[in-house]
Amino acid sequence: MDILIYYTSWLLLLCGAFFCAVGGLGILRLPDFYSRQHAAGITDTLGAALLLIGLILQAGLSLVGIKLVMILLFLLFTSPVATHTIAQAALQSGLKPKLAEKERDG
Amino acid sequence: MSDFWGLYNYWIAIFLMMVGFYNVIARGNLIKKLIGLNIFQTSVFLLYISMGKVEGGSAPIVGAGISSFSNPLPHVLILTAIVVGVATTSVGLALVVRIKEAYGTIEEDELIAQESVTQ
Amino acid sequence: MFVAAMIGVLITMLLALVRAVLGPTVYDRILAVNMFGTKTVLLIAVLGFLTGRPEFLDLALVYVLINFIGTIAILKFVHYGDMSHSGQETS
Amino acid sequence: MSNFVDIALLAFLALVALAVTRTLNLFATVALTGIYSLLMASIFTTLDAVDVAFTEAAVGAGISTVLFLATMALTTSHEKPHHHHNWAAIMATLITGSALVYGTLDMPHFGDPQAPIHQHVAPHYIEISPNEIGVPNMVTSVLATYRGYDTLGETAVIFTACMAVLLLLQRDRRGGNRNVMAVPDADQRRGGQSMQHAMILRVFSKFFIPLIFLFGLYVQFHGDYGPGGGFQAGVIFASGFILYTLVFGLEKARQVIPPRTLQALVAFGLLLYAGTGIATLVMGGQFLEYKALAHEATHGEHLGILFIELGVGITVAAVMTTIFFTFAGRGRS
Repeated sequence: MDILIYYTSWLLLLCGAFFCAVGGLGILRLPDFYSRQHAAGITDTLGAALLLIGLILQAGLSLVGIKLVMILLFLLFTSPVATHTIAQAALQSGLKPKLAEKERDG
Repeated sequence: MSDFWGLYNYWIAIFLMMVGFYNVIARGNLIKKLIGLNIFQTSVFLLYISMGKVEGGSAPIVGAGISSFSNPLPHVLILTAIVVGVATTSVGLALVVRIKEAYGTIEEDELIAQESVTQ
Repeated sequence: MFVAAMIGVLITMLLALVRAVLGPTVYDRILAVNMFGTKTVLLIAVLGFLTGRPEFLDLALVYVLINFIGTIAILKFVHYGDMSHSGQETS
Repeated sequence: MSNFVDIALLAFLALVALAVTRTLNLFATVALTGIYSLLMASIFTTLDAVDVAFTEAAVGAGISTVLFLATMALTTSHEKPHHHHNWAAIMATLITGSALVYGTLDMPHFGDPQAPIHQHVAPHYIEISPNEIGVPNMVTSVLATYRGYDTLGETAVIFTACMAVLLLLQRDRRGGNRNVMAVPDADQRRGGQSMQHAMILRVFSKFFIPLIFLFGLYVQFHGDYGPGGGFQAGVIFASGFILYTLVFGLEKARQVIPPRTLQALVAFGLLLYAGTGIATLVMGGQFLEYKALAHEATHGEHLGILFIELGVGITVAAVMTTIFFTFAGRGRS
């Protein structure tokens, strides 16, 4: 059982790191602000959650584990709210999403 | 080579200090000057904390099975310096606001031009 | 394995950093700063396990809180402050 | 590995500092300084300075960013572009920098346990203080006891800075009040334009802000056993008030905690600190010698640390909130 938990946390940590890096690549390479938000979303939710769950498995049921759960919960609340607010502000300020139609026309 | 990595932390601190220094002396915008001053200030923090680190040491909080600790003294000095630093920066920012209200600009050259006209 | 996770987080931090430097709009930068903050939280969490003293997670917790406040503050002043109505930077 | 992280983070830091210098848009600069201070805090963690990292994260990424933004809202967000390099400044920077680098060549290497800095008082703090004071966090015990005078001085400096900001920016209470009352709240004037309509943010903040305060209390009273203490807790409390102000507007925040109360708290914290010193004098010890506070030495130390950390926490929280209120209040009238 211990070995199973050990390797699961291994796998989760590696997956988390992978998704973080993919999101990082996305925020650099994607063409406009709104598509970059998707990339940021991956790192903030999937990447962070996998990494933290991996760490929680490592820590087990202890004060450290509980603090990690709290961090995960806080992250899962704050980052969508922050991202939503940024997107709303950007949209209201008149920043238009880049659409495929434009490319065909132009 | 060991010389390089052994002094790397200090060199980065000096680099940051010089970047801050350049911003303070070369830029005309008062807010940018204060940002430069902030960078300068944090570079000093970095230097102190780097000197307090002991190879193989741990954070200076007693824990089970830990015998080697980093030096707590620089931590104490810098901890208070950070909070004092932000308090004094806010005084600088307050002065910037007053200058803007009195002169209508926060660019150094325009301020000097206005001053020389009134004299 | 913590090393691998750490490298992943560091790479992400670097990429977010580049986006924050490049811009081009204010909102891109805010997004990058917010993402950078989240990655700092992960970095601190992993670092605790890497150095064998994971009990300092209070730090990561404070980063979550402050990062959120910082993002909201930048947004508030960019969007509702008395200047800069559009996202486009003029310089 | 921890060294490798340190090296990578320091390189990022240098990159950000350069970017800050090159950027002319001041909003972008402030966003970058936010990153700069998050990086700096991570580096402090890798260098074992957890308490310092705590403070830097809360102050640098939170309060400092907010204050710079508030100043920009009152002044300008663009720097005038310069078309020429200032060669005199570059030369001065290069010469000073090389002199300093030359100076480092004689310094003990990074992490060297034999360095002079680790020989003088540090061994006493590390080996004796946990038993002498009875507090596991050496930073807290040094801050509050061995360097108690110093910390009192720092608290007084923060107090003075707050007074200076109030003198510079606070509108005259009698004359200014009429103006503020006459002009409708800036948020209301803009109608639906304020952040008040951001429903998700508001609902979330209502449940999030109490958590911030709860965490602040934890940091305040857990400072003896883990990273934390008065300075950190004070800044976290102030961040909570700042978030409240950002989301619900200054008027509401002023109803929650009136400026007059805040200003009383600014003084009260400092008085509590100094008062603890007087109490030790009265009870037969020396100034800030906490042993005199109780029959048992470590018990007295605990009590003394509790009081002065509380004093520091109250002053720092009240000062930071007051400064923010003053900056935010300057804009509207």
